[in-house]
Amino acid sequence: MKKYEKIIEFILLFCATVATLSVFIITLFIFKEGVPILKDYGLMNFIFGKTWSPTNGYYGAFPMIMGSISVTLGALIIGVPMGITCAIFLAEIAPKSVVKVFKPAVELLAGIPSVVYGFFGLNIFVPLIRTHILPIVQKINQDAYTSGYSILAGAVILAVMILPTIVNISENAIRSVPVEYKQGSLALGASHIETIAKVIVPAAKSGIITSVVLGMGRAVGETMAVILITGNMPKVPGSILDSVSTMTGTIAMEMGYATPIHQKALFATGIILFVFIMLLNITATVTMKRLGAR
Amino acid sequence: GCGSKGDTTTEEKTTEEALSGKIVIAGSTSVQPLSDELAAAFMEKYPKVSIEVQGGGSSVGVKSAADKIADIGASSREVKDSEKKLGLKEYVIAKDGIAVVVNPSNEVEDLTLEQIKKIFTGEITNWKEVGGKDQSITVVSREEGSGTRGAFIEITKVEEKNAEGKKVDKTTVNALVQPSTGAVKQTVANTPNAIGYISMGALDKAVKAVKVEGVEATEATAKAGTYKIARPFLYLTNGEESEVVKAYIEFVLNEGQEIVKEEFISVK
Amino acid sequence: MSNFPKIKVKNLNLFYGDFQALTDINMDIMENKITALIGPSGCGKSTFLRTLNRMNDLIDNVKINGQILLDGIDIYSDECDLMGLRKNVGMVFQKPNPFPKSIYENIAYGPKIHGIKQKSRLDEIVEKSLRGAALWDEVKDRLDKPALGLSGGQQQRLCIARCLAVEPDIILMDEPTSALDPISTLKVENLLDELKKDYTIVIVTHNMQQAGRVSDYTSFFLNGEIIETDLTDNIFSKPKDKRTEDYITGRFG
Amino acid sequence: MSNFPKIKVKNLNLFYGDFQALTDINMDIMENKITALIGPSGCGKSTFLRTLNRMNDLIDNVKINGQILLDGIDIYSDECDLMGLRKNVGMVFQKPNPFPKSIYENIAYGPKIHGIKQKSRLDEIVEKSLRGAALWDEVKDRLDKPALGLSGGQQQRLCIARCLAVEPDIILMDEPTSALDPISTLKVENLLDELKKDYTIVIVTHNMQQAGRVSDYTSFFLNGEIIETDLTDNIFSKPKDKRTEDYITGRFG
Amino acid sequence: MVANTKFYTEKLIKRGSKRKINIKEKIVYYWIYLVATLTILALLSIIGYVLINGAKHVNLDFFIQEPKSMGRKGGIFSIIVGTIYLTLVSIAIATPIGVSAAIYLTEYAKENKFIKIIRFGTETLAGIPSIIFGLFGFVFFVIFLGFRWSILSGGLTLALMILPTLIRATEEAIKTVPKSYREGSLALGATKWQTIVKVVLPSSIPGILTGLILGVGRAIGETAAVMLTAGSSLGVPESIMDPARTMSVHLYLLASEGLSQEKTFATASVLIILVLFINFLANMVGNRYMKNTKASA
Ligand SMILES: Nc1ncnc2c1ncn2[C@@H]1O[C@H](COP(=O)(O)OP(=O)(O)OP(=O)(O)O)[C@@H](O)[C@H]1O
Ligand SMILES: Nc1ncnc2c1ncn2[C@@H]1O[C@H](COP(=O)(O)OP(=O)(O)OP(=O)(O)O)[C@@H](O)[C@H]1O
Ligand SMILES: [Mg+2]
Ligand SMILES: [Mg+2]
Ligand SMILES: O=P([O-])([O-])[O-]
Repeated sequence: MKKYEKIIEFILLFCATVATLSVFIITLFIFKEGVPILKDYGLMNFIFGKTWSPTNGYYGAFPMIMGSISVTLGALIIGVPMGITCAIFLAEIAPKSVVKVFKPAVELLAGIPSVVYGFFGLNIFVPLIRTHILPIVQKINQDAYTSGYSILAGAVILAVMILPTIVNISENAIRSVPVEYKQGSLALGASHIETIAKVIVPAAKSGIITSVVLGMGRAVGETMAVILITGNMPKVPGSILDSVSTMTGTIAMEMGYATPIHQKALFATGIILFVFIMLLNITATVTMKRLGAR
Repeated sequence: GCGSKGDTTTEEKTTEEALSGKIVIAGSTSVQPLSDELAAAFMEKYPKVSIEVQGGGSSVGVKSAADKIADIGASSREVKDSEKKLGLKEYVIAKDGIAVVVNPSNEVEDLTLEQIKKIFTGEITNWKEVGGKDQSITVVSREEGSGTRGAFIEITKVEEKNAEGKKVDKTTVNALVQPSTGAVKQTVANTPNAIGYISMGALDKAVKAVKVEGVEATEATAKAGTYKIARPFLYLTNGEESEVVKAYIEFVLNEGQEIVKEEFISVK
Repeated sequence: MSNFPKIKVKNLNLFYGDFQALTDINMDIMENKITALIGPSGCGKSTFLRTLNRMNDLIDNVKINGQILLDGIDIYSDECDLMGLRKNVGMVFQKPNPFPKSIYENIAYGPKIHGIKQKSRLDEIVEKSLRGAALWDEVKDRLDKPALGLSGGQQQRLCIARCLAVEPDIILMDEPTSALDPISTLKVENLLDELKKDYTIVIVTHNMQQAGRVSDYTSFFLNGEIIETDLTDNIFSKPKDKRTEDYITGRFG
Repeated sequence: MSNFPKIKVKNLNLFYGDFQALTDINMDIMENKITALIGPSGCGKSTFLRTLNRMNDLIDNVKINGQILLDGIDIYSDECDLMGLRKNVGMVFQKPNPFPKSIYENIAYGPKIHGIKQKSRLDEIVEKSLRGAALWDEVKDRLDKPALGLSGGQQQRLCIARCLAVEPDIILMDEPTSALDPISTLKVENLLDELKKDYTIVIVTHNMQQAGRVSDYTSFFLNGEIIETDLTDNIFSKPKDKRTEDYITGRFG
Repeated sequence: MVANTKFYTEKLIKRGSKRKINIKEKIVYYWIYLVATLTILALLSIIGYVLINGAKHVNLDFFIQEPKSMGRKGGIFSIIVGTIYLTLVSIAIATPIGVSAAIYLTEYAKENKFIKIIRFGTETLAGIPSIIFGLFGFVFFVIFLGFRWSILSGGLTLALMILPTLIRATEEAIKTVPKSYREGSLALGATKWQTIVKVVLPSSIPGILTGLILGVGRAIGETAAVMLTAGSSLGVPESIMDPARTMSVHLYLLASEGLSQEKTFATASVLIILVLFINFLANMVGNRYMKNTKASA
């Protein structure tokens, strides 16, 4: 009896280890493949090199790093205010009947595969930017030009993609703020909006930050939707109407190439991405701990 | 007549049914439509054979054949010197021109090789410099490792030797990059000022092929050699070929050339 | 000071959906006195208290009819400004509920909301309010520390100070000491005695002794009705109603 | 029936980490009697009860020393089979905790665990156990209905039946009626009287009257120690220790 | 004095004394409603745009015909088969491992360094972008282990991806099972494992199912990692070693190559309807779950 319980416990432990082990194997693999080129080519040259042209022997990932950052930042600038506002709306303002419709709708948005967004962006936003937004910009800046495949298009679509993550988690955070805080504020004669802005949202900030970090992770990691709409131009962008290539997009497009060194460069890009995400997660955990401690 | 015909079919069927197996073809997205048709024809003839065709780009074709993750690698360019040592067996299955395409709304009809080179290296950035409207040019290129790109930059001299004698790809960084023949066509079709290059076999009404040095882009001109931008389609295999693969390549090089002729240049 | 009714409640009825929680309440609340509300659990004490600053507005499907006149103005009429009302009628809750901010920010919150921005003015208010709540000496050296670090009794006095900071006329307290230990309770009770010089106070309590100790008037609630309201001494020594007597002597509840 | 000690506890000490929850417990528990454990909250009654079927094993960093002899075998020694022990020493908890299964499945759960598969045998056990717990007549027509649909008192008797189904010698009960209404409590108390014919019962209770009504022996716990154990009648009429008297007459706790 | 107070109160609580703030607040309310409306509109426009353009091309033939000429013609039969096949394989790999890991973490693990590492591992796994999984799967499963582009390679890669979701959902579900159930079972002499199998797991099945459904959603939605590991060929896969193309990959290729607008919209429509269906399923399971826990509380 005791023996078979032990065996079962061992099997369970083994399964738990597999999940962890795979992280280590993945990390190991990526690093094993990517580190040599970072060494040979120079970490700084790789990160800050402005030319990505593997056939010519240039492995400067800076344009892609900037591409990923700019698209993600754009998505956050659009998505975070919208998402938090929606979360406030759902948790504090909307009547129950509206919440009943709104919430499943947002959840649905979260479930739609990213390619569908990419397809939508390609068909609607890329031409829209070329035909409607460009002329407006050209009124201010004569030389402005865009094919429509741009940071802006990518940012809008990524914003829609991260919206559900931000809305759902922030809403939960806001809902879990003790009702006593709200009562305390209202009883002092504060209005509902003042109470939300000065008491409820600050009390929910660690959850809200988590939602933003998770959304950010999703935006940085998105691949195919971005390939479809940002134009994949390996050049450091100068404006939001410029085309960019992202780290994920470049890996997906150029993976499986014959020259070993090129492939290694893609792994090195993977390392950058990996470290990026890890830093993001760690920052989030640390901030949360700090906020939680207070 | 009738009876004997019936007999031969059944007889043929028995030998055809004997052949079975699976082939995975991967690589060039220019070769992909052709492989697709060839495979369909082959599978019709040998119902027990299944052939899976997928894209990726020519370099993927070379690599997947070398890694043996595909039975046949497809390439739309010559195998590079650096790839020769992989020891792949090469079969030229067709020849194809590369059409330089613009949006149908574009008035430009004809470009010289020099102009094409300058457009793709970023020296010419406005259509008015080559006789079109005063509009910026949106250059659409292929990803690194594409066979079409490799052949195109070589023929148009976008690729130049530098001081050390090393070949350098001078494609402008202001080019949009798309990962397949289809994607380039789609982008050019949707972007009014765009110019790109695609396999001639993939041409259709969505885009307009310009004349190069006054020569129209057709199979005939490419075969005749008057249309300058052309390259071979290759199938690559690694090591001992299986029965089916042998049969398929045999088919492609003979009967299959009828299909090749429809859109591409036959090697027969 | 006076025997003037600060609040007049007339024929008040309150429904939670179909359930009638208050029936025909009529009551005068005297200025600068402490009025205690007593009664068994669920009789509607909290509900009634919360009608006085319209905190019940937060709850879905509450229906109210009748009148509550504060200095002659019906607080449920259109002419009443809800925020102004709540500023004027402060509230202290059963469980101390300081905001997760510093002690200073907790007190300054109300005044800021009501438009005071000047730092020196705020400092003044914070000190005055904390002194008023008999907390100043205990916290003056750590005003920038989180309020949640205070003990339960200190937190409750902080909430009272927070309430004083917006200068209300009336303070409502819903079992303000039930979450506190005996020593903290004593401190809060002593404070009440101080406060009634300047404020009109209504306090809900489960603790009969407390009601006897601190209040001038006591109102006995049962099943959503007021059985009787009288001077506290009268209620405890010679209640008019049999049910009041039963409750006070511990025969039910 | 007899005055034979079923369980002998010798010099038992129990620590939760550094905190000593039980100190030097010595006690005999008589066969086919009801022993009540009383004492103020936190004195270690539950902790002690749970040492008897080793439910404390579930808690991290519990340290135990001393001996508990059940029919002469030390239940903390290696020769004791834990599952067998728990089968033999049944337990009923404060809050009724039927599984979210049917009534039938709840009772059959234990026998199945212990290897009985035959349907007819199970049917028999279910009926016998439910009759034993005085619940049969109330549920016999709805054995396949969810147990969570029963009233609190019925659920508690179901838990007793579930415990009887594995045929223990001893039944431990931790405040088994504290979550029940007076009528259900009465039913369970009557049941106890029935059960003691066949089982040795140890019951923790907060309710002095209950201890007086149902138990043969009573043990008074204070701060993790046993102050005294005696016949219930003696404890309630002439306690030897001053502290016991104080507790029983309500002077503390 | 009396009159004075009255006047003061009147000023305070009479309406209109705070006009300015009211206007500011109104603007904030409008802003919030506007953003909420915009969000809903964004959702409706995306779904509407796809369904309006696509639904008319979705018919029985679309489901039962195989795609022809690279997807320009025909239907998506082989793609549906590929999607189902790949999803099932990934679930079949991930479920036993994920559920076991979750059981271990909730029921057996004591908080020590080793457990902390395991937790850190699963949490990190959740944050890794899918392209990294793709990269890994391609080099490890496809090339190194020689599984080639196949449902097996894709399934293993996806399994790694959905593992964290599954572990977390299962852990949550197991944690909500009241301790009293476990005590009840153990007190009857059941072993720990018997208690887990007969009492704990049955009560957490809806939660586990919710996690699984989420995993399925992720498997169906993933593109990059699937393309790199399961390939993108159009044939009907017959075994686990065959390559396959999933709906998301198909949609990506159709959209990027502009092969046929009609088929692209139709495929996107089917995908959205599938997601709608999965959400509906998750909600249903979730609701039943709520009921179960309520009844037991
Ligand atoms: N939000 C609500 N919805 C529906 N019924 C409610 C609500 N709040 C209170 N009630 C009901 O109204 C009645 C009065 O409740 P109230 O909280 O005023 O009682 P109380 O006298 O304050 O009791 P306690 O001493 O327990 O605080 C109770 O029956 C209660 O169940
Ligand atoms: N798991 C635990 N870890 C640490 N200390 C514990 C634990 N369980 C109980 N204690 C402590 O052990 C002491 C005895 O607890 P126990 O539950 O046995 O008391 P009790 O007499 O049953 O009280 P009650 O009548 O309230 O149920 C208490 O001080 C309690 O705080
Ligand atoms: Mg109350
Ligand atoms: Mg206890
Ligand atoms: O896809 P390619 O033919 O350009 O390699």
